[in-house]
Amino acid sequence: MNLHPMKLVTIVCEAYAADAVLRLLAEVGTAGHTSFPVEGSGARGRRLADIPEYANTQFEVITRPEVAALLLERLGAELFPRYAMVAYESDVRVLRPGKF
Amino acid sequence: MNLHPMKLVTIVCEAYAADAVLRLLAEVGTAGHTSFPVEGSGARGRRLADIPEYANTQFEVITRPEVAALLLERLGAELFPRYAMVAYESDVRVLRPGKF
Amino acid sequence: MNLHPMKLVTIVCEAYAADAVLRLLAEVGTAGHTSFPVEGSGARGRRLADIPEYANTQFEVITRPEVAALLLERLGAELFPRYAMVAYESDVRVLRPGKF
Amino acid sequence: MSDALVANLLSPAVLFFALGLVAALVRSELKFPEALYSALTIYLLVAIGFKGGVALAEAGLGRVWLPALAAIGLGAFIPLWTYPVLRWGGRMAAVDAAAIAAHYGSVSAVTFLAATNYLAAIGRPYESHAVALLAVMESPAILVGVVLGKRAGGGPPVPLGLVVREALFGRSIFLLLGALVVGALCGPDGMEKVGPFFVTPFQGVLALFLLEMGLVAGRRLEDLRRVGPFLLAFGIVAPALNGALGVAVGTAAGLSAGGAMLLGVLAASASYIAAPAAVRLALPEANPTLSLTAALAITFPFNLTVGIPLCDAFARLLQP
Amino acid sequence: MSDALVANLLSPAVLFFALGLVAALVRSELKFPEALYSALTIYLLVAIGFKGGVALAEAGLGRVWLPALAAIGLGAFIPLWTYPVLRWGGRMAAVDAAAIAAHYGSVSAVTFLAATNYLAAIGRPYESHAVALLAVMESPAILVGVVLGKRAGGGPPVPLGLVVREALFGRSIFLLLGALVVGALCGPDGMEKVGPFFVTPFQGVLALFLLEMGLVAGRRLEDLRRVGPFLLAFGIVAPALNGALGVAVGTAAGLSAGGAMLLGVLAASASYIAAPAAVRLALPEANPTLSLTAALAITFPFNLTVGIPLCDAFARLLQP
Amino acid sequence: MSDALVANLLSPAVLFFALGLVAALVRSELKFPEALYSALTIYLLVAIGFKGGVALAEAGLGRVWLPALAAIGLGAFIPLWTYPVLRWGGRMAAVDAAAIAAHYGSVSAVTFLAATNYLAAIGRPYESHAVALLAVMESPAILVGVVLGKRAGGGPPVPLGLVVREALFGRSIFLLLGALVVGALCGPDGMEKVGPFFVTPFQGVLALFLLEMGLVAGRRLEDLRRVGPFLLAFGIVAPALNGALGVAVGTAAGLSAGGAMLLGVLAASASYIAAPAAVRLALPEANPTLSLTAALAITFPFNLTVGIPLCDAFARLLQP
Ligand SMILES: Nc1ncnc2c1ncn2[C@@H]1O[C@H](COP(=O)(O)O)[C@@H](O)[C@H]1O
Ligand SMILES: Nc1ncnc2c1ncn2[C@@H]1O[C@H](COP(=O)(O)O)[C@@H](O)[C@H]1O
Ligand SMILES: Nc1ncnc2c1ncn2[C@@H]1O[C@H](COP(=O)(O)O)[C@@H](O)[C@H]1O
Ligand code: NA
Ligand code: NA
Ligand code: NA
Repeated sequence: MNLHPMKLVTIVCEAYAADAVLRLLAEVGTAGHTSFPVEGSGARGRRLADIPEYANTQFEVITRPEVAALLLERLGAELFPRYAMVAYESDVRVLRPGKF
Repeated sequence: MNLHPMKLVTIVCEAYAADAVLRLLAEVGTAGHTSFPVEGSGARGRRLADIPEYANTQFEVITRPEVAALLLERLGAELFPRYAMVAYESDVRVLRPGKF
Repeated sequence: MNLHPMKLVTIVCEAYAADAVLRLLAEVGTAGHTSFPVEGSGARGRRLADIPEYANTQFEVITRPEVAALLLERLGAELFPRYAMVAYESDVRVLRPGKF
Repeated sequence: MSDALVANLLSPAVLFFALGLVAALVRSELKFPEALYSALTIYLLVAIGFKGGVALAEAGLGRVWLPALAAIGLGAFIPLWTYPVLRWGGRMAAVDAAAIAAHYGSVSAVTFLAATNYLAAIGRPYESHAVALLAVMESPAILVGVVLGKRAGGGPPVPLGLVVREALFGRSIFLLLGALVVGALCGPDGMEKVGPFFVTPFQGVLALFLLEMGLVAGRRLEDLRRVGPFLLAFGIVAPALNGALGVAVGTAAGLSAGGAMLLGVLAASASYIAAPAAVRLALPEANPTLSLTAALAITFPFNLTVGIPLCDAFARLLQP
Repeated sequence: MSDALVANLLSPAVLFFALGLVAALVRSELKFPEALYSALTIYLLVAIGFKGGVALAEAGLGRVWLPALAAIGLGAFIPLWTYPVLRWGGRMAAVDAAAIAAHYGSVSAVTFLAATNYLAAIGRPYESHAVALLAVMESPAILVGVVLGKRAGGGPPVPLGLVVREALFGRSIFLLLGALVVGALCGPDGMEKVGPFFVTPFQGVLALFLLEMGLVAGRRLEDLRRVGPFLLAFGIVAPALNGALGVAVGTAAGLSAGGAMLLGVLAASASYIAAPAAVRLALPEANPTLSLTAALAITFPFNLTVGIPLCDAFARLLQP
Repeated sequence: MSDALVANLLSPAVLFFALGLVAALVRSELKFPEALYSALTIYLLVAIGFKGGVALAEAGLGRVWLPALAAIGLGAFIPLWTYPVLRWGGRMAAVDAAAIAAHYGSVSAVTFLAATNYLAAIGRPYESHAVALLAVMESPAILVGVVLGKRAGGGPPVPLGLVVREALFGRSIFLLLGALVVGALCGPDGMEKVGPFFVTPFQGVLALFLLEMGLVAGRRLEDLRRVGPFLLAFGIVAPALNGALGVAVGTAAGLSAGGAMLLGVLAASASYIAAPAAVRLALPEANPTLSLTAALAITFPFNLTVGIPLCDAFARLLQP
């Protein structure tokens, strides 16, 4: 079995930012993503998940290193100033590299 | 404090595949798992999580390296051809290695 | 773009332990966290997420290495003996290290 | 007939469905949470099952056997004629033809509910225990379809037991049959207690649910160009033929006009929950986009708007 | 008595519970989403609390003090007799005995609701404000049980304040007492407005909820072999004795046959939400499988089917 | 007036709201699942829209144009006077002043529902189609507020189309207008079918929803000290003035006392869902804590308790 290195970019953002994140994912050229609603707390206070509009969304995106770098750069430049969010990158290994 | 290296295998699959994944986890001998419903998009289009049967499930499994390798191999051979899914492995460190 | 190494601590625990985990996060001095309800199985049987009190909660905390070490140590000493839970650490890279 | 058609098109159920379609088409952010979808499904299945059970207790089991057998036979037969049509008429892969045949032989509970709603609205009586037909008609076609697909060389060696289990013990059959038994054991006494919850608001709940079904079907509309003109036509012609067949069989089995109409609607409807689950398991090579798009984006709206009044008109025509 | 028993067994509530048990036993995929469970719980607690509050406003507070004190005393007393029986009769670890004693002294709101349903079905009147007893009886036993466990050397140094808070301000007590106060302030005028939502469909909602409770209890059945024969027997004998005790105390406190029966059912019932939360916090060494399995898989079904009619029969016997 | 005030304060809706506030203040664990919040919102919007549509079908469109135009003008005007007050009176940043102005010019559907409830409770008639005013009044102020903020140099170059879309096609407007159209097409016939679900239990559902709104507002209370005394005062004075203005405009537009009161309540209410979404998109530099805390923790409770009866009293005063 051959595993291939790839990057996992995780983004946690306020629900109002979800559309902007999705647009950005499309622009930088990711091949897919997974998302789910989460609660959280951070610099901008607690976010309970009882009103969908006030909750957070977590995005998880597997992608090639250069796309991950671009995604993080644009996140930092364009969305971080505007929305409550955190984002981080980690290393993963996948089976079919062509898919990402 | 002693941390011990272990593998985290993450599987995102269409809900109809969840039973097959659970059976496979039991067969390769994992000691436990965590799962939750997610939305997503990928090669086979968007999956909204409004009808449970049409949604995705994310599985996260901590396990020993050799079990992780076996799990990924069998996932690739048996389930990837049949269901919409992605799977990836990453490195984690746990407290009580005996548990996994 | 500059990425900075940081630790991601993931904790999966029974819902009754969630308050204790939140108190511990505050005590060791983490700057934020993300959480969501999950199902799971492990040494203490299956946990379906249909009754919130019987479900699991997953916490994900980005933090500095020394805080992560302290957090895991105290988790192992204080909460592991009392509650159904697992915890693990992994390496991530973030954009704005000052935030954590 | 055309009056009935207009009345149906202007019923809250159909209009809310249309609203859901519109929401999906204009890409409104409207989304039902998954738990609401599940809650509505559980409510609707339990309510209809319970009501049917109470009716069954009053009517006696003796009056159900024959129509039930007819329904089972009908379900098993539909894949047998649709498979060759799809395979050779539509030049589809064997496994896709088998999968689609399974979906069209099985049934859609929501379409059935809309049909009972229609009958209630126009005040035509029907055998309330007809809900038993809904329950027994879900599985036979799935099993026949899977066998057809396997014979054509499809699929990995999945234990047949699993498939049968999936086809027979899915969530919806269990709830429906279970509530039916509960209703039959409780009888009218029980109905008095739970009727204000399970009967009085039923039509409104169904209307709300159809809003969600409109959203779900609407999201499938963009897949229409992927399914090709043959399947588009099939999605309208097959339910029309199956509906007529079902009405005829129902009338022959001694059902009233209302009951025969319901059997026709069941035959006309295509499954979009139970069949996909079993087919995905047994025939994973089948392309789920084809069967789901046809069932949800073509046949479901067709039945809801035109199919139901058509079956009704034909049922009255046949009635002795 | 046996007529009443059969009538209870054939009520929608009990039959839906049985259906849930069956679903769990045959491993059907049926599952209620968490949000539906929470929504039903919130509805049921608010509805019963509100109704009780309106009744209280009409009856006046003066008629509640004595039964409420009796309920508190009863709750505090039950762990005192069950603890030694479990500890030395059942040879259990001190901390497990204390934990189980806390669960059995505390109460199950759903069992109480089923009992009011039973009374409504057989048309026996009861003090609607009896719901106040449900609210006050949740905590005392938990506190006594925790103290017993701590004395026996159990548990880390958890601040007692946290435990008291957990026992007193849990979600269910808050909703129940809050809705009670709201109901008392609104009176019959308010009832007129919200009755069609909180009263009319109540029995049906409870039946649906018991389907879910059957699923939850059924999943626990496989743990039965882990709890041993002593706890199995305890799970039936303890509620029978506590129920009799509760009925006697209630009659002595001046409650009607219906009210005394309800106090008996409260005493007989075992908590499976509030007690686990507090006990898990204060006595983490206790094995939760023991207390939960006994409470959910043995005592809850026993009370629902047999315990409720038993308490009723005994209450009528004692009535002057 | 003071009788009406007391009656309003003792209505189930207001009391359940207060209970939610208390739950948040004592940090009870009470939490509504997200799906329940969404389900209740969908139900309430669809129900009120449908009812309004049926009323509209009976009244005829002709009677709605003038009040609708008045409502649109009112919505567009409110930010024009509140912006300078906040900017120079309150010495706020331009973008914050614009954001808050947008929230106060837009509307809160729940406040509107509570007002219709109030009218129903005191038996005062109103134009049921007034719900159309709710629908048209959500967007204008948002657009005006965004333009004000942009002129003041705020915000990145977001395509204006996106903002207009967000303001016009949000979930709530879509549901409201959609259900209104459905209701208008169905007419009284449709109402007969779905009324037992959408009308009968409505007041109770609203009361339950206000419990959740109390929780949400209560959690905002701790942010009150962050917003400063000027905004605190604004949160009470602005709705009072806007309410009076709305009543006057409504009366002039020919609405009945009930209808003018509803327009006043709409003007007085501040948006906490639609406005934040659009403002967050177009004016991301604005601090959302300011606008949300003012809207949810000050203005919403003020309107619910005092504002609604005030508008009503004023509307009767003005009535010719
Ligand atoms: N240190 C952290 N670890 C994990 N998640 C975080 C952390 N800080 C913030 N978050 C998540 O990111 C969201 C927005 O963060 P913030 O902008 O800091 O309020 C929070 O609501 C959390 O869900
Ligand atoms: N690049 C990706 N990153 C994260 N999740 C993905 C990615 N691609 C696919 N997925 C997830 O896997 C599911 C199935 O993928 P697919 O088979 O490509 O449609 C999708 O619905 C997503 O939830
Ligand atoms: N090997 C594992 N991989 C992922 N999650 C696990 C694993 N073991 C346990 N868990 C999670 O941790 C919870 C508590 O574990 P336990 O105390 O072993 O029952 C389980 O319900 C799972 O959600
Ligand atoms: Na069919
Ligand atoms: Na008890
Ligand atoms: Na306003």
